[in-house]
Amino acid sequence: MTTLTKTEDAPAPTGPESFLSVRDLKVQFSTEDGIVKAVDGLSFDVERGKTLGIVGESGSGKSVTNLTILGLHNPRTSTVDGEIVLDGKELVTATERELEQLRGNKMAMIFQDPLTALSPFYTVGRQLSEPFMKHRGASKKEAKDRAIQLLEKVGIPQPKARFDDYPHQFSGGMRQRAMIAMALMCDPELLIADEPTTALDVTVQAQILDLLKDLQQEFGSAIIFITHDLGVISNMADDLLVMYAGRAVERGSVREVLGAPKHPYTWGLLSSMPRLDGDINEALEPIPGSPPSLLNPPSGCPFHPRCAFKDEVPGTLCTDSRPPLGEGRASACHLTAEQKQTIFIDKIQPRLR
Amino acid sequence: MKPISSRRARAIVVALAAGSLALTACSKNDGGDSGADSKKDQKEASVQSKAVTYADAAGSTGPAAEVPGAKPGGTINVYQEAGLSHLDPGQIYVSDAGQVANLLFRRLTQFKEDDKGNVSVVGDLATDSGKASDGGKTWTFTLKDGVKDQNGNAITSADIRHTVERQYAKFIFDGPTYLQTWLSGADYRKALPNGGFDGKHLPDSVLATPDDKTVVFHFDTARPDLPQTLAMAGYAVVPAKGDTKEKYDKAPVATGPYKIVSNKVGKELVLAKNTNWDPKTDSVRHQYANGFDFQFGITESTQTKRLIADQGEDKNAIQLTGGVEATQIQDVIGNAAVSKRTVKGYQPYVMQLTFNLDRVKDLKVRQAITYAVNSKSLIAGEGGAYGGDVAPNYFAPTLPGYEATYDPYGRLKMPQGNIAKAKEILKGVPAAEKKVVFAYSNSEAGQKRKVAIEDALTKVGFNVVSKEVDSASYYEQIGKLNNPYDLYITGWGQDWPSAGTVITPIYDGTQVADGSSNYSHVKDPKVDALIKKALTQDPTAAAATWKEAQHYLLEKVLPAAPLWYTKQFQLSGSNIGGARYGSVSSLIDINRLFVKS
Amino acid sequence: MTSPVALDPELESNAEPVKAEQKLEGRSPGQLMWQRFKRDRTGVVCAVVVILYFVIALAAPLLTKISGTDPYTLYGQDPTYADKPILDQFGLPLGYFGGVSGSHWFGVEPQYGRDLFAMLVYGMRTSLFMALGVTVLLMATGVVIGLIGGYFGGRTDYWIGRVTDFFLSFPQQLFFIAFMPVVTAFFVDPREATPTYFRALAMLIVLWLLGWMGMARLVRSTVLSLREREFVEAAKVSGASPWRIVRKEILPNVVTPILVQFTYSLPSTILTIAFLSFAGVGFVEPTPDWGRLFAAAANYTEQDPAFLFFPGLALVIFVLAFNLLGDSVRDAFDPKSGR
Amino acid sequence: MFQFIIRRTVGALVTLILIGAATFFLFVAAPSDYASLACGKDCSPARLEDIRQALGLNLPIHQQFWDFMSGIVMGRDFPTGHCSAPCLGQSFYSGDMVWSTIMDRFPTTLTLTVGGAVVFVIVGIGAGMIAAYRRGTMVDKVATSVSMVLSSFQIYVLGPLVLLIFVYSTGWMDNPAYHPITDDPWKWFTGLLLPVLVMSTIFTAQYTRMARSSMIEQLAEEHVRTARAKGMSNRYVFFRYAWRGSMIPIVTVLGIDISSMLGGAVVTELTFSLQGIGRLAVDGAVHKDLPLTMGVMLFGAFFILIVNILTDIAYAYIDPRVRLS
Repeated sequence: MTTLTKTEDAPAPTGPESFLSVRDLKVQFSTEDGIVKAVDGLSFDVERGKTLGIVGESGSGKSVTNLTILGLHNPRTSTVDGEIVLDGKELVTATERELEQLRGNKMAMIFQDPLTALSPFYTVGRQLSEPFMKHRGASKKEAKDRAIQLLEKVGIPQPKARFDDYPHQFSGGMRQRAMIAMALMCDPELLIADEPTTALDVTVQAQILDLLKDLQQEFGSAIIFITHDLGVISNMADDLLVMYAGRAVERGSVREVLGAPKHPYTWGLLSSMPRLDGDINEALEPIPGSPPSLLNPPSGCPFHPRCAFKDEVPGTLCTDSRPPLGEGRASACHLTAEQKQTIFIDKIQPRLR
Repeated sequence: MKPISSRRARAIVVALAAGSLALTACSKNDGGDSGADSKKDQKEASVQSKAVTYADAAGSTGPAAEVPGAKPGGTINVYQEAGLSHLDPGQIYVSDAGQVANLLFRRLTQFKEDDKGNVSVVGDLATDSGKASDGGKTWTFTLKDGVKDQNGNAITSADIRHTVERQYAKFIFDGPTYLQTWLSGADYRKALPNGGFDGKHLPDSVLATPDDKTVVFHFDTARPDLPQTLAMAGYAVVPAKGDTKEKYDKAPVATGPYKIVSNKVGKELVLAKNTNWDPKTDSVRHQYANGFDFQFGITESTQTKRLIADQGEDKNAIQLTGGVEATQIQDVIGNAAVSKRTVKGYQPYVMQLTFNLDRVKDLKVRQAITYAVNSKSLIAGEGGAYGGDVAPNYFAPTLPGYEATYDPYGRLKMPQGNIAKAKEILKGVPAAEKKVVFAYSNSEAGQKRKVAIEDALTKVGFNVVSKEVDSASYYEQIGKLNNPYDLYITGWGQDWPSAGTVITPIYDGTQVADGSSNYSHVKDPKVDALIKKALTQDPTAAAATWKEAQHYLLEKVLPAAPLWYTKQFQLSGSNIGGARYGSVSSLIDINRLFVKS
Repeated sequence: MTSPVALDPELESNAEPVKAEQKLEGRSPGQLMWQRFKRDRTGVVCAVVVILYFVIALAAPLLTKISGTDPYTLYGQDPTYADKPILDQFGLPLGYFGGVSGSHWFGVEPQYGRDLFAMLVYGMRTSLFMALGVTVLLMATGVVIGLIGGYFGGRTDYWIGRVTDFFLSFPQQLFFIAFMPVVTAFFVDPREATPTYFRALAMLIVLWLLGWMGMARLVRSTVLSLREREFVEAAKVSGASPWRIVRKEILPNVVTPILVQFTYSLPSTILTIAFLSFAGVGFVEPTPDWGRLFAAAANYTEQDPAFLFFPGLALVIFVLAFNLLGDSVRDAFDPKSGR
Repeated sequence: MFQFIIRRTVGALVTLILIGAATFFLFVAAPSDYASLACGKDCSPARLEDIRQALGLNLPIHQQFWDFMSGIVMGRDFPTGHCSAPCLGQSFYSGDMVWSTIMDRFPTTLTLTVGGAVVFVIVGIGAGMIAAYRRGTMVDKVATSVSMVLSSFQIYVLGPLVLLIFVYSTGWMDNPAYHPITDDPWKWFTGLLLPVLVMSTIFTAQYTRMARSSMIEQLAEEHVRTARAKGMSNRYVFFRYAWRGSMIPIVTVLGIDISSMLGGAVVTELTFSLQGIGRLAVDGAVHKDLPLTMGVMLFGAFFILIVNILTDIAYAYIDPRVRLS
């Protein structure tokens, strides 16, 4: 089972080395209107061969976290502190040259919008072969064969012919598959998929998810799967991290978090999902309000303005202090464990059936 | 934490750079003496205006007197802005092609200048300046021996006949028409439509060639000026054999000391020595330099800068018809070494403000304007003291019969205009007549003159309406009889040093027609009579008649207000020897140049 | 724990963040742009400089009253000034730095002796407003034609392209020189002076007719790529009329190149007008014209540098201020470019 | 692609003929013609008629136009000789065949254009790229401010200044002039070095600014970030991915500038007393020389049309999405 360590306050004890460990990551952007705290103290770990799902509304810092892991943030306008260790190699302080060696080689990323992610100026084949030739020193011929082999693996018909086509000659699904093929060219040990299926229809979505699972089996790579679609994450991920306002608010295995969520925000997410077997005219219950401004996040627990159970907590605890996230299976909320259980069973679960 | 806005830093850097644009020349200009006083110039000019004498055989036999210190060899560069429009002598009328014609072509007669500036007409191909008989109606010329063209063929009287007759053909349209109209009347082309190419020739009663060496011209009235007319470039000899008609304009046959090596019109013209030219037969020209290299398209401003700098190739360079650019005159005068290499003198042109007598009928209005005009500001536009001098009357300093002090309207005393006198004259004049339409050429120089004229006349009470006229066709527009304008600036220069080529074309009442040069449309019987009388007299006698005509015109008729005499001021490289101002061509005398080292 | 950053004064107190947030998000793109532009000090300074130029141009008569000179009198040649000579024999100004003195603040013009300060101020009035008028017309025509050509594509784009080609390769110099005399002869009585407003109008039409192509091609190439983008597709799908799409979707995205082109072409129009005056088809001599002042001074770079210094410096400062303003406006407008 | 070229060439030919017609009738509409100019001062109607007759100006206008345009294709006969296929008539003023005059002057203009283009493309766009690449650093500030100052200068101020420094007062270099490259490449290079540098200085400023802003826009594109995510080095991403996207606006303006320069840079030629196509156009207008003006106009228009077609093809080459409509 996964051994997820420590809360963000206590210094990080060096437990058995996990493949990727992120400790107290803080990412801030300076803009005209002030300092945006996109990621505000985030910690998590990922093991080889495992998939970590990250869920959260847009603006919760999901994508920024992963861009920071790859070191793709814009150093001029953003400042990063905290620690990211990938297979023993510290990334935040790594030099640009070192990061270049790792990107596309040891760690790769699949972007969300296939339309704009691929360069319109070069053929798909060429964009695929580039990383392979650079990292593996392969010749053009070898790179081409490898690319065609991967295009076939990701399910693109007549890969030899499509090798020389341009991205705009591909459909949305095909382009996403090409993106995946590109990421896998060098058998990366860490694969970050940033909402890879959002832009696709359901049938293609399923194929892509199966493909990722098969590839994980074959290469044993760790996957970070970012999405806001709970349905997708439920059969894809091993562990789950729920993020809100730049921090993790709940952590645990998929079955635990989806089965027995402990955080009001997770309850809200689950109840706002339509049920296949649900009654048609029964209204969904979306979470009131909108995601907090990261310019000056709400005091105390960032979710308290939208939390329906704030009054169950004595005094002004929710608005004053920020609840810490415990070890392993935990949720950052001032409600006691019993309150969390009873509220879930009495109020939330009936609606989820 | 944010770097200071990059734009602010950039703005400071930029402002500093712009500040440095302030050029530092702050020296005080206290207007030192320019060394040009019009008194001295006028005295020099008086030499130019002595009557032209006709030399006999002695003056016509070569070789020409050696130029002191002259050495053979070297190539002379010639800078010119506009390309030459023609090289066929028959088509040459303007001064730039005229200068080149002096090097390339010989003619029956030629002007000769001695060091003191006295001008005489000598025989060039002819043994002398021609013998007149039958009361000046018949002129006989005999050809010298040993005169050949560049291909070595001797020049015979048949060539002279061909040169005259080809002027009647259609393809010759740009050259002078004096000789043809004198021989066969106004529409002379009808007398010989094919210009003698089809074997038909002028009758012996007009032009006779009894033998290879003699040519006889017959006119209906006396033509005392014929020797001077035949000295024009337009009448240079065109050998019958080498005449390629239209194509001749590109590659003419040379008879003078130099011949054409290559000719790219508007770009470059290269001349080399003509071995078949015999110095003993030519009393005017020299053949010192090995060749001339004409470079066209060089603006007057660049010519001046290069010649002042006198670097490399520019040491052996001269200006063809360009002068020192007006704005740089001070740089030339201020530097003694540079001003030593200049030649200056009066051009034959007199600029005057011509009245359209069909519209400006009231003499008082014309007199008021003549008093009011500000010659000083007009001359400032031409480059100040070296650009021109105030003109008190119609005769240029280079014209025989020029009177420096004849100044009926007090122009010399008050060059910037006598406002009080002008206002006084205008007292009784009704307002309607005070509105005048002034036409000006739409070029940079024309616009400058407009400012000066408008400023002067408005001060005196005139309502000046200025109309711009396309500069290229300015003379054609104001030459129309029914042109809508009252005043316009015109300039006229003599074709050869005789008042006949000034008074006749501009003030002869019989010649008032569309396109004629009588721009003021003056039709005065007294003037016409004087002109007819003077044309038949020989030069010295005619001078008195021309003087009487000018006085009558200036005081009684006042068809135009005299403004200024134009002056030529040219610069040449330090390595050019024998540079002297040629009073006939009113440019540098191109026949005496040599390369010093 | 994280005290709200004191942004706006009203946020001073620890007010209810929800309300504060509302306030922040409520701004329209226009207000956002103005907010960002206000903060860019160099942009503001340049805007002030440019406005100052236009104010000086308007207040020309007032300024010359103060300096006691006018752009028309030939001080050097005027008999009434005979006692106080201004020019030497060669027509160059006496005294220091081109004749700068108490009565002539910027010195005098060589050969005529007209007051340079008055000519510059009046010249600015003619040139600036004329150039402004022409450039606005150019921009409007260029943008409309560029948009139509770029957006509708196909046949319309082909024909518009050919028309643009025709005007691009049109012999502009020849047209200027030939057009003016023909029009003057047609409209103005040969014995009357051609009024200045007539010249200005004729020039406006000529410059407008022969100037819009550059802008049209630039806008067309930008719109060509915009047309492929999804948000235009979305607008089409939602049933918006082509005009609404062009106005609401495409135009805001094309405003940046338009603005940048505007700040480049205003100064160059000033110099084109000067060229016209030189060719004799623009403003005629006594009308002061800033561009011609600058161009005429070029001949005197060595003899009388001051004559070039004042109009030249004024033009350089104007061009710099205008370009910097263009940069600031572009950055303020273009959210993506950032600093 | 082939079909596109055919259609555009036909379009270009039609435009060329229209330009010819426009120039011709504009010229004839002007108040005076060559005859009245050449006729000079004492211009009697008979003499005017002779000149018109000699130059064929007395033929009806449409006949003159037809003779001229057909001459381009089939060649034409003149009293002075036959004028072979691309015959643009015989110049009234110089009497030379317009085509040979243009060909004689074209190398100067070509050298100025190519030389200038090489400088302002390399220096201009290069500086712009580097300024974008090192955005916000001192390099960026210096490049932008220098380009700002230079763009406000004019040739007729910069030219005389440069000449004064390098030629007249110091004599380091001799007067700018065109020497055929075949004769002496070094003389050809030094001869036109000054005019090329002065002319390109002003263009360089424009291209630096444009390259910088267009490059900054491209660097914000998503696909550039993907390329970096693949581990490509910054330099590789910069010159492979971002550079291509930024070329489209640059190519558009480059096309317009080059074609106008090939039509002759009048101001540069006047300032440096060079004999290029620009001066021919001025001479044509000043001397009312109809064939010369027509020849120069058509020659200039020809380049503008060709370059426009090439620009559109360049679009398709740079951005595969652009299909040649």
